[in-house]
Amino acid sequence: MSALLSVDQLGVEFAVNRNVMQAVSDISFSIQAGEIVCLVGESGSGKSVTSKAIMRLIEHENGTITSGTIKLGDVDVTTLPQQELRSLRGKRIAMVFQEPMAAFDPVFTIGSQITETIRRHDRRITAREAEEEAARLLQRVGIPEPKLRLKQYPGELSGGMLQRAMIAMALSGKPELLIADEPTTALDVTIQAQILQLLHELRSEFNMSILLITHDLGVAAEMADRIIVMYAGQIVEESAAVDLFTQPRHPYTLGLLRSITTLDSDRSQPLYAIPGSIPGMNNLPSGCRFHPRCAYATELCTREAPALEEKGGRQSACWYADQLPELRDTGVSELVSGVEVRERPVLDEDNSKQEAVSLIELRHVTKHYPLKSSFLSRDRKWIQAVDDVSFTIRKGETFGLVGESGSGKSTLGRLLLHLEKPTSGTVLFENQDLGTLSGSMLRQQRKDMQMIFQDPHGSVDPRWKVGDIIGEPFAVHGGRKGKEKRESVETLLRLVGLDPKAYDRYPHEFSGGQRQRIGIARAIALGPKFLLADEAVSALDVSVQAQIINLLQELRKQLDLTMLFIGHGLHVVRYVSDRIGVMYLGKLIEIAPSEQLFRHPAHPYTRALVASIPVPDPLRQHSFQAIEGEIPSPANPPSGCRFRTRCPAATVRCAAEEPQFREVGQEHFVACHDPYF
Amino acid sequence: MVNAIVVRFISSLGVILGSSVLVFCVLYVLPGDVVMNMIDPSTMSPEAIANLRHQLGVDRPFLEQFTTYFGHVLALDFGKSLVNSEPVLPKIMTHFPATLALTAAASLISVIVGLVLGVLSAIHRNKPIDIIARMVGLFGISMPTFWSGILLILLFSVFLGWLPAIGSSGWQTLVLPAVTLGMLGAGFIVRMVRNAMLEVLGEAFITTLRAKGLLERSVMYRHALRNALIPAVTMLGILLGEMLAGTVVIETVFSRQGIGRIIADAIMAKDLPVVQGVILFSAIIYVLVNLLVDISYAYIDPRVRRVQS
Amino acid sequence: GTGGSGSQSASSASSVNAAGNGQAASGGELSFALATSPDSLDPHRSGLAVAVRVFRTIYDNLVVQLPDNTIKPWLATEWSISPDGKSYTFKLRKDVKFQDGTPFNAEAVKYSYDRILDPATKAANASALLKPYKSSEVIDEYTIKLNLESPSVAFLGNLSQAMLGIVSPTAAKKYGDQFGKNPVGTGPFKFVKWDDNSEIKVERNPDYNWAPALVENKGKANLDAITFKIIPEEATRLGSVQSGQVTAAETVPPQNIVALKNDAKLQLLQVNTSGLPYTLFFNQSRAPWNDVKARQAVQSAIDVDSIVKTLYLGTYQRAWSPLTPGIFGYDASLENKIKPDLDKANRLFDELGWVKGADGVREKDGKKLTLHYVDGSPNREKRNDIAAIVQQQLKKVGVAVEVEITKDVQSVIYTAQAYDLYGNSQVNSDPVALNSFYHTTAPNARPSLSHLSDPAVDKLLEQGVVEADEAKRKDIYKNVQRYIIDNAVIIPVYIFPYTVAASKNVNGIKFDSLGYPLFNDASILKK
Amino acid sequence: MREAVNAKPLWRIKRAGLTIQRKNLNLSPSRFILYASTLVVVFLIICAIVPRWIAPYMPTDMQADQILLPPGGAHVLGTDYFGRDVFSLIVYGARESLFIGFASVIVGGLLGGLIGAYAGYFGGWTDRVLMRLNDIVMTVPSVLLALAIAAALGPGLWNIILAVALAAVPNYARVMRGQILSVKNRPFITASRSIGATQLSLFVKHVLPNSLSPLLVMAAIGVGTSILTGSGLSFLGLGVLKEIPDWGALLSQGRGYLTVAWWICTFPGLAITLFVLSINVLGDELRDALDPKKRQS
Ligand SMILES: Nc1ncnc2c1ncn2[C@@H]1O[C@H](COP(=O)(O)OP(=O)(O)OP(=O)(O)O)[C@@H](O)[C@H]1O
Ligand SMILES: Nc1ncnc2c1ncn2[C@@H]1O[C@H](COP(=O)(O)OP(=O)(O)OP(=O)(O)O)[C@@H](O)[C@H]1O
Ligand SMILES: [Mg+2]
Ligand SMILES: [Mg+2]
Repeated sequence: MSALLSVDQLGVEFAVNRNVMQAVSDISFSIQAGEIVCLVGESGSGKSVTSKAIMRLIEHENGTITSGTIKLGDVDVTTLPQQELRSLRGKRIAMVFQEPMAAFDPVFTIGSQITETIRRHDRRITAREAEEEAARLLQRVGIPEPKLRLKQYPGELSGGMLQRAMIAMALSGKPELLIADEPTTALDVTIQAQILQLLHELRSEFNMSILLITHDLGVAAEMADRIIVMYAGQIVEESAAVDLFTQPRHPYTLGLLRSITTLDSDRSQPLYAIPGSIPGMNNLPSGCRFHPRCAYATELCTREAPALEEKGGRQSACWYADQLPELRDTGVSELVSGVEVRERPVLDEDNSKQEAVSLIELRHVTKHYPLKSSFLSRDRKWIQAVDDVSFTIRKGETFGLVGESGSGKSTLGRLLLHLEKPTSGTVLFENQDLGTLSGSMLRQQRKDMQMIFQDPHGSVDPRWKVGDIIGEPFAVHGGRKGKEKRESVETLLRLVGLDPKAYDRYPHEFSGGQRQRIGIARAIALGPKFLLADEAVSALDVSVQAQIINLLQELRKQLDLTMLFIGHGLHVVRYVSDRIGVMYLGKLIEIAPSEQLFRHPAHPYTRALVASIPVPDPLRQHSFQAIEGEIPSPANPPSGCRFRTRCPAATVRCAAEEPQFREVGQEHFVACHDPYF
Repeated sequence: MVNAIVVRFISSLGVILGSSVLVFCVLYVLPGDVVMNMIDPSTMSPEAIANLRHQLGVDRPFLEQFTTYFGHVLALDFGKSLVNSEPVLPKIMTHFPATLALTAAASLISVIVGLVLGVLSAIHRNKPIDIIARMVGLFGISMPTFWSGILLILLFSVFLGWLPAIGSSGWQTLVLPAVTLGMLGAGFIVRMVRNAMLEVLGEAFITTLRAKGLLERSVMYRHALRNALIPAVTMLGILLGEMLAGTVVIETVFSRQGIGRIIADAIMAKDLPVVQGVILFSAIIYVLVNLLVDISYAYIDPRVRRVQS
Repeated sequence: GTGGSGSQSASSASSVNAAGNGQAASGGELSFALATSPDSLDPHRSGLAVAVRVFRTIYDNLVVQLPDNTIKPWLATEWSISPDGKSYTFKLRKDVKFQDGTPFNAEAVKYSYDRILDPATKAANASALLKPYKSSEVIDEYTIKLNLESPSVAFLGNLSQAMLGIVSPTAAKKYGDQFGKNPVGTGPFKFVKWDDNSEIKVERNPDYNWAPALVENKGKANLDAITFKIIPEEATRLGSVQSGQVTAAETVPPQNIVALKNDAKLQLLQVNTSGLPYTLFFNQSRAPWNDVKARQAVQSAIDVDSIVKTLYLGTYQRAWSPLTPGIFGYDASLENKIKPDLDKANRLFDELGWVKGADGVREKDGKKLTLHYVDGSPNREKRNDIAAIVQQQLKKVGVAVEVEITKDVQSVIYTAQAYDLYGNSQVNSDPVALNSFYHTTAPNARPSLSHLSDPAVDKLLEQGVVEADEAKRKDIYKNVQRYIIDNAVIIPVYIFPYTVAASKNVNGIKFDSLGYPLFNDASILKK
Repeated sequence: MREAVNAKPLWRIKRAGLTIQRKNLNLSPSRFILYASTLVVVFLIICAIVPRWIAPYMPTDMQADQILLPPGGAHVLGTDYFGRDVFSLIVYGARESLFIGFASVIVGGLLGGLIGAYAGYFGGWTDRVLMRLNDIVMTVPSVLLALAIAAALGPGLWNIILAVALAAVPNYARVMRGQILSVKNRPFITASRSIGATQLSLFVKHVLPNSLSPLLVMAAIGVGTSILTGSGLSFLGLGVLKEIPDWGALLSQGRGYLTVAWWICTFPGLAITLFVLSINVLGDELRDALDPKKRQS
């Protein structure tokens, strides 16, 4: 069987400020008809570049293919004239991108963008026919009322819908190969499950090949026939999915697999983390590019780069591929030697339940945002971002908060720190109503409550030096100055695992993980009692994520912190949290101790959420238990139980009556009329 | 949508009223008075002058003058010129078409030149075309219009004899002044469009369009340009003010009819009703055009439409 | 140097553009570019020279003044003056009618002059010219008697001025204060339209048959129409006559005159205006310029010749007297009397006790010797440039000249009177014009520009108004002129020549005694 | 580390936290225009500060026997109708012109920037009132406003500057407000607020420095347009007569001689054009150098 796509020795360079930068090199792989191949690897490893190179799209971004060939069937894409290349794009190979919102031209209707593609590749089709075809396609990808949707603009559809529309558009040329670059990363887990399900169906229906790019090994495990692992612009391993997960043949793959937090991760153990971070493409190490981070590296590795070699139907680029241990055999201690993590204390559970005093208490907290309305319309609309939420965070515990995008987690976080005033309700910090504090008293109080932000890029002032950023709390609270400040900051830098020399550098000189450490250092500078981590690790790569989580756990222990941990990576939240609250459309719908919540979710939504998480185990055959439908608008939530529109067990009562929060087990509360229990 | 427009218009009325108050106050503090500009003071007696001043009502106290004035504004009574008793509204009406034609033609030139150069410059970023286009644009911004206008007259009327130097009837008379004024706007639009295009070309959806196999032409013009138009159109709304102001000089240089001609004289002669009329008029135009700009957003950019409705 | 090197075409009062080599033909349309826009075409209301250029085509006067200053009939056939000089009786032409068909008669004359007195007309300069007119009596349909408050020798001459043109009573009543936009007179052309700031169009009055002695063609005009184009920007005005877009353009800047003379397609017409030349007035009420020595020092320090030559490149004549050469009573003996003399200037200042300080500026009692020189804007006839040169010239003798250029001359000069030196000129037909500049003013009235107050001068000026004997009157004015120059009351600078650049195929454009163009004889040669 | 770390700050405006990186100046031979612009601006600034060093004659020297001499010989750029040396006039005129340009931008930019910043940052009714006022002023075309102000205050250098500056205030205010609005909700602002920073220090230390670059670019354009507006006022007769005229006045005075002695106004015109061109090129460069995005690429 000849391959549908075969890439051979591909190398791509970019011209950056009159320098050239080799983004990927020696990329060779092939895809068979009807096969799903996953390209995995951390940020910057060259996945997108590879995928764009296949369609020669990088030519529009100052990139050039400097070596190698790309063959689609018999056609050599690398030497194809522009004219033919264009008729190949969208016709034989189609593409789906990560951010559906950004991937559509915002000023044209969905319909016109799909029909444009259809008619581009078949001039004989009339506008009318194309429109009908577009409607059919939308129908196929599961968009209700396709005719209506065709007339809408990208901004008027939800992310999930847009991604479906994007897939429909890609299907319009009946492509042989569909390249999907992180098609679900921007979506909520429940929606992600829906999309993955769709891709699966489409593959069998059209016998398409799919090149799926992802950094989520869970997704790869569920989707892929074969997996290709990239590191720093090169392929380090390629094999059938099952083999890869059971017997990785490259230390990087091994490390990645071990970094994943799963439902089974032992909460009493620190997470495994690959030390260090991915090198920049302009200062690559000699020899094997992974060797500085590799526990098995030898002198050979530092000198010579291993080639990608085939062995037993799988390929790996490691001198010691054969000597790597079985995944299940490796003890953690052996691998973590490079990392500086201490053991996480086992929480004395009995203790925490009985004696713990509340640090923060929320009482019927509500936040409504006015919706922008025209001058004339009298009735103002409100977004019910947070609606009547009450719970308590005890001293010393970590409280996790999960829920899909827009459910009000961040808003709740801001209310809790009183960065915004609630519309109604009170927030008590150490039994003191924050709402009654004066401005300066509140500022004083902030010493004790700090925050770590999701976006490590945006949350530090790009014009400030790292030392000043971390030292800002001292300046604000009139603390240390000059030399004293410098010393304190340097201590903090060391504490979060950064070089004290970072003091005089600027944020942009650091990687995402390092920047997040800067943010953390600033947050703990004044020794707060409470730390709010709002999606603090979501933007980071898996291997870095593990490092940061370990760091947080470590700090928490050392500094005796109470934490609110907001996240959408549910396994991560489970791992760090003692108790977890689940939010849906501004409502808190379930609170339970962490293990309990995942083992016995009581609310149908929680259950769906847990079921939607892709499991990085290809053997555990997954049936996508996606819940149907889209999340309703918070400006106009459903009556009664807000989840009822998507709930498989909804009854008439759910529409009429709002369920009360009630205790269904020890420490386990749920707002559902008939919870699973 | 219609509601939104009506609301915008009503709120603009406040702005227009505000600007007429501003005009009154500015003119009130202007030194000198209208009478002195009407006569040769060496030949007239002080009593006669005082008499004339009284007739014109410019010797009354501020508040009294203001209330009369504002009453007239509210009643949309444009009044008569103090200098020669000419009714202001017809005067503006006769001058206005020429100014409108000039600014419209100049805007057209700005937009066309600005778009072409801006797009070229963005597409060929940092190539010679880009540098040339930007320089041409900057030239437009950096030449005093009275100077470039005279140069154009000398070249195209006197030496080549292709186009008339003066007048305000017929398209031929429009060419030189519109080019002079248009170059100014083009300079700003080039910058705007170039930046906007570069930004749009960096957006993810451009890659999608290419991935669909669209022709480069349609990627650039059908999609990228349309997105880049939004800031350019905004610019045009702001530029209009500059253009209207630019007519003061241009209309003098090319001896065209137009409100630019009357306003400069009227300001200097402290001919309040005329100044007020013209400013009110140009304020209305300004507001209207910006309203138009807002409406055209809705056509260019559906996102705006949604916010409005 | 020798003043007034104007050896070119600048003749004294009237000038005709010599016919080219073609035949004068009837028909054709002339376009004539004006430098500014008239404010109104109501002759009684507007005081602008540019308006007068248009009035001359639309309106006629009772009498006409010839270049030799003699008064000849126009709409009036003959007149008599009462012995006390206080009433004038005019016999009027009977064949005249206004362009709107209204018959011209004594009633119309009475209406016109009374209209000037009526405050509702808001007449400006016209009312000054009409002084000392009191009332008029219609003797019969074609005879009218004008009564004056006091005798005035200049009165008749003033009646020849366009601002005292006769307007159609029907039209003036009909249009009220909009008459200025709908002018009707008895002139050789009738008003067609006025596009504001763009053009004024007049067309031939087919019935015209009463032209004054000033022109040859006594009947209707040759031209079908004249379009006055308003082109304020000098370069554009000239460009449009060079490119042939207009047939003639007024006020050619000096630097272009030289070039134009060599232009194969264009001819240059030039005529000196008459009245008071451009003159710098000292404000005698401000120290130290109340002292004749100080004024004389300045007089000797300023090199007027150099100024006129530099700026006007030999196209303007230098002025020597408070009057222009063409006017009645001009004293030619004043010419070439004053020479620049820095030593004298320095000596005079030294005598006054003004000594040069470290910065080269003279001081006295800790006060710097400054001269506040005010001039109007825009830079009309390069008057601002004169200020710039004077500033540099006086710097040499230790006077710090502060130049203030202002749009609002009126307030600075007439209201605040905050100036030491200010330049002005006036077009006029009679030396009585001197009165408003040099006669002592009433205690509560606004002082004259010179602030001069000398009983001897006053007396002479008063005599000048009533003296009927020409020879005696001439002497009176010569004395006045000499006094003014000897006492350095003013510094006369230049005589303004009215210039017109016209296409070579135009001929017959004439000028009246004041330098205003007349189009009765004008025609365009068909090639 | 993903980004290059070897870029050293070329100079720092420490307070504002503005840093210009050497690599962002993008120095390479193809940036000839940038060099030329820098050269022009530096030269003109030297002219403005010490004209004596450069000008061969005094600009007030009126030599009646040397009027209207064409370029060449003793007078490189010829003489004007007073017999003054055109080159020396331009050199000496640089002071006034540059002063008008820079001073009005500083006055207008400061005022507009402050108003915009205040309105944008504090919002509420002050914002609404200020922006309404802004709208009102914006409806009156800027030259007309300048015309009126110049006419009201009378001629005089500072009055011209004030006129030009005030007319530009609404534009600066608008841009500044927009920028502040976009910056004030960036996460790092929330971050500092969560530390307990006061409004004032947030504003001064974070919001302002991060909002300045569009204003700087605008100011670069503004320097040019101010000189042009100034010359427009000269054209309309509202300029100032000074012993040493600025370029706008030179241009406006000399325009009548274009056909007879083209050099009188062409060279001052070129000086203006060259200066405006150069300052804009530098402005663009400055923006690029200050743009954190560009810094990271
Ligand atoms: N247009 C470009 N110009 C210059 N460098 C580029 C360009 N596109 C990508 N690169 C560089 O190429 C390398 C690989 O980038 P690529 O986008 O393929 O990474 P990725 O694996 O897709 O990462 P991510 O998970 O963040 O999407 C990175 O170092 C990136 O900075
Ligand atoms: N400042 C604001 N003004 C208006 N609406 C807001 C504001 N902040 C949040 N919202 C709205 O409130 C709702 C909850 O937003 P929030 O950011 O708290 O959600 P989230 O759970 O943190 O989502 P994500 O996972 O995407 O971060 C959303 O619909 C959002 O659009
Ligand atoms: Mg990518
Ligand atoms: Mg959030």
